[in-house]
Amino acid sequence: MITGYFNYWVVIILMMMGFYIVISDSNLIKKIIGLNIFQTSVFILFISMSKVKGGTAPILIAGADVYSNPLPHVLILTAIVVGVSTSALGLAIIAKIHRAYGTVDETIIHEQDDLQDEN
Amino acid sequence: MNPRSSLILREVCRLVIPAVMLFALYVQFHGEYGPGGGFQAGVIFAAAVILYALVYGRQKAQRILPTETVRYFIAAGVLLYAGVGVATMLLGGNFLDYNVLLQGHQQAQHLGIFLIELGVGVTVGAVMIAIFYTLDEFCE
Amino acid sequence: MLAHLPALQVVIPLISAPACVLVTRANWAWLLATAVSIISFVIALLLVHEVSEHGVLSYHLGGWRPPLGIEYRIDHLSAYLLTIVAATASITMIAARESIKQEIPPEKASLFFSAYLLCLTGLLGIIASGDAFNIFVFLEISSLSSYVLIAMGRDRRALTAAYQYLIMGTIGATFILIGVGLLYMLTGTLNIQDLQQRIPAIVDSRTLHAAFAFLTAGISLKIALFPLHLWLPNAYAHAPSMITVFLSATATKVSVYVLLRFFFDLFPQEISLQQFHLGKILLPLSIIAILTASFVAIFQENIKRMLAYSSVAQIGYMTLAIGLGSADGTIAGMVYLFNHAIIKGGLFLAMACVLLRIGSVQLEDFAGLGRRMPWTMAAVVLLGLGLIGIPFTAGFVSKWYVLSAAIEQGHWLAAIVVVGGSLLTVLYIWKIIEHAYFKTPVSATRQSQVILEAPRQMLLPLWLLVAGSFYFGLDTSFSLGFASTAVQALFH
Amino acid sequence: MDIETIVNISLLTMLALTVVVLIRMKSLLAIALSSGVYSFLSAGLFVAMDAVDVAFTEAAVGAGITTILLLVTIAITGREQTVSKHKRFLPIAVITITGAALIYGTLDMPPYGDAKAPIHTHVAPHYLTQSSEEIGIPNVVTSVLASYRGYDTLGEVVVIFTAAVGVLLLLGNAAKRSGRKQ
Repeated sequence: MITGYFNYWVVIILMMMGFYIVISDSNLIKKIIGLNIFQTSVFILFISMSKVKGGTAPILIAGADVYSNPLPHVLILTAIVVGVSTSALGLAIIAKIHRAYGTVDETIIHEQDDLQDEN
Repeated sequence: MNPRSSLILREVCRLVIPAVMLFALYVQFHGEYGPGGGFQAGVIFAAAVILYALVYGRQKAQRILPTETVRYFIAAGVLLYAGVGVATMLLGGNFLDYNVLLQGHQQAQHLGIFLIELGVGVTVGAVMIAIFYTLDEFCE
Repeated sequence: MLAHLPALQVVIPLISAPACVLVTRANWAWLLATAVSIISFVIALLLVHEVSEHGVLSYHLGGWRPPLGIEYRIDHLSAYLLTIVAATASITMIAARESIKQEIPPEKASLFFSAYLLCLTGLLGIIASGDAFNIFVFLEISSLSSYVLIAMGRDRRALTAAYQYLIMGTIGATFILIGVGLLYMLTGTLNIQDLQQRIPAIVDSRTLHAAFAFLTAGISLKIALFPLHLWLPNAYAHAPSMITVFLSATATKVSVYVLLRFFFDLFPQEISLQQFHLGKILLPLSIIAILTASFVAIFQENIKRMLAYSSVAQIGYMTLAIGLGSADGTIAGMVYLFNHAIIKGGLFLAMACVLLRIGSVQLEDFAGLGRRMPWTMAAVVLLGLGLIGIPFTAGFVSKWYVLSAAIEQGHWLAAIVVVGGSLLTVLYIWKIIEHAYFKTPVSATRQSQVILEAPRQMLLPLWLLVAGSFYFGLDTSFSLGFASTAVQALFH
Repeated sequence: MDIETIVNISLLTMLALTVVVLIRMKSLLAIALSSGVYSFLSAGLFVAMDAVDVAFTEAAVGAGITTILLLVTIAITGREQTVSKHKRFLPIAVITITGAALIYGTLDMPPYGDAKAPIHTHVAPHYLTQSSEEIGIPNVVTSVLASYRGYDTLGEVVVIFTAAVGVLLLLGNAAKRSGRKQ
């Protein structure tokens, strides 16, 4: 029982640590890094479920008859691409924010916006 | 030219970059048998170009592979992929049903997969290069 | 070619997006985007016809039968939503030229319209798809492109709004991905019809409960359901005007559709409602959303922001209707979605007209606009009546059905909130009318400024929406009739 | 304990350590590099779990491209992280609830590596047993990716295309482009 779920539990802890960075840190770049960690950990969750004990990679060869499940691999390949696209876009927005505000810290940005409202 | 890169680094890269590009081609066309495919190939090819740009300076990379060209490739890959789908429709199959492309269904599948993997590779490589160019230009 | 309609619905905008990047002239890019939007609308109407004649259409992408391959599945519900999205897209694009010319530099126009086409592709793809993972992929296409489109707003706050939306949206999408992954883990399939067959057997699994929870949280983020709505007001307020028109009428609506597709179809609706108590989650949140967001809207000085808060409240009405858990409630929610797309799309289009002519949508700058932009302001008044829910408008029809569904369920609190929310709506709409018609500009520069009425290219689509708001207040054969058939199919 | 389990556990431990270190670090440069390390380690884990294609991609994208993009962005915005953490309580509450929901969800999951789990008995066996006849190539991941679920992959290409359009639209030096054309 414990060994059966150990993988999943560690992965969940990793996911939550990434998620924590996203929602707690005020630095915009670090949030993106947190998002990466969160998503990569979700990928590990998917790949964990595809594994079959004693199986091999799903490339058909003579002599092997137990293969791990290829479908989660395909899904995660797509998800990795989605992840890097999101990061690239997020970073581009950050670069522009830096030019407009001179900072990449959420708290300072909010202060600047509030100041502008008062004037 | 990037002044920070030393002579040795440039000479090493002169050897490494073509090798990486060859590897990209191998990955592109070997995906049916081993791990890899268009996506990985595109990324590796882009990595080679980015490495070149880092060592020799972006302007020099852009003289060989101009931004405009990259932009065409970005669109071309998607159009090739979707174009295969349109072709299968015109040949009487469903969207992306490769079986109508050729007589034997395995050959047809091979052709379809080859073409769409090529589309993936072209777009992914071009996109990575374009994003790098743009970010680096913005940096100045 | 008719057999390929489900694929063409999505593939045509998909192909035109890269094609648009290659177009160099701003006007041609606009023309391409407009033409594609109208073609999509025509295809959506053909699909409505096909579905009414032949029932559910299933299209096997790649020629592989589901669940091996990906299936496009057009039933009444998807045809209904496709029509709404494609119609909004057409009207937005027809009206968009002047406004976008002013807000987007011409050399960026082709990329901008390409991003718009991608967003349209994503939204249509979500609706057409019958595969849970494919929905995730197209959700990301529409989300990524909307982050870009929002970031193109003129104010620097558009950037922070887009960033905030990107973070929240990605969290939402990742939650949906986790949910879909858990479902796959339990059943071995991603096809929605196949999942529907397999879920009743595993209804006691704790993993299924977790999947349900993650899907609920993820979709709620995308819908902007209270308290996960924080991204929406800034995004709508600072996006380029025409993008606000487009997104307000489509993006959250499609998310509401995803909610229905997942919880009334993928999960059989009796399981969602009885085992997982979806109604008990949705109802209180919706009630709070309607009351607080309407209340906050009253105090907004930026009218686009006011209308954005109003959208949060209006989304509350839809989820409230769905949360009632009856077929009648869900039908009411769908009618509400349809009518609100017309009314709110129209109101934001009027704001685009105002922004085009006076460069501001601050309340104080509305002073005297009633005389200077008579057609635009008259449209605001008439659409405002619809938003409030005055009889003979489409807004009345939708509120009426939500109200009667609430009463039918004996849910008196919900009924009171529906009426109370309308009273709050009167307050903020009145603020606009008061400024436009009963105040004179304070600053001398505004007083002497020559303000032209909006161009005809924008007024015509605007008044088309006004006409729609009244037409669908009287003739409900499509909005109500088609929605009923759609929902009845879900409730068997 | 077999070798597979040992590899798994050590990689997972290293992953966890990397994140813990990363959360406490202040220098953005070091954080970006550690996130690259994280990706690289997960790529190793993917190999251990038979997902060679995924590992390849994760190494190229997560450890390679993403890290380069992060470094370029940091070059634009400046290296040091400004120290101002305000929120603590709410984020911890959120991740505790989310994590608890997931742990609860694991309780009825098929155990790790179980060959009788539903995902190994429905749909996937068809790919493994029939693809050599229906498609005719040995890499089943490629078969599924490029043919059975080829439409998802088209979507994936469109996603990355969207990212490019977005970056060009946001940062592209449009003035220079049109200037060159005239």
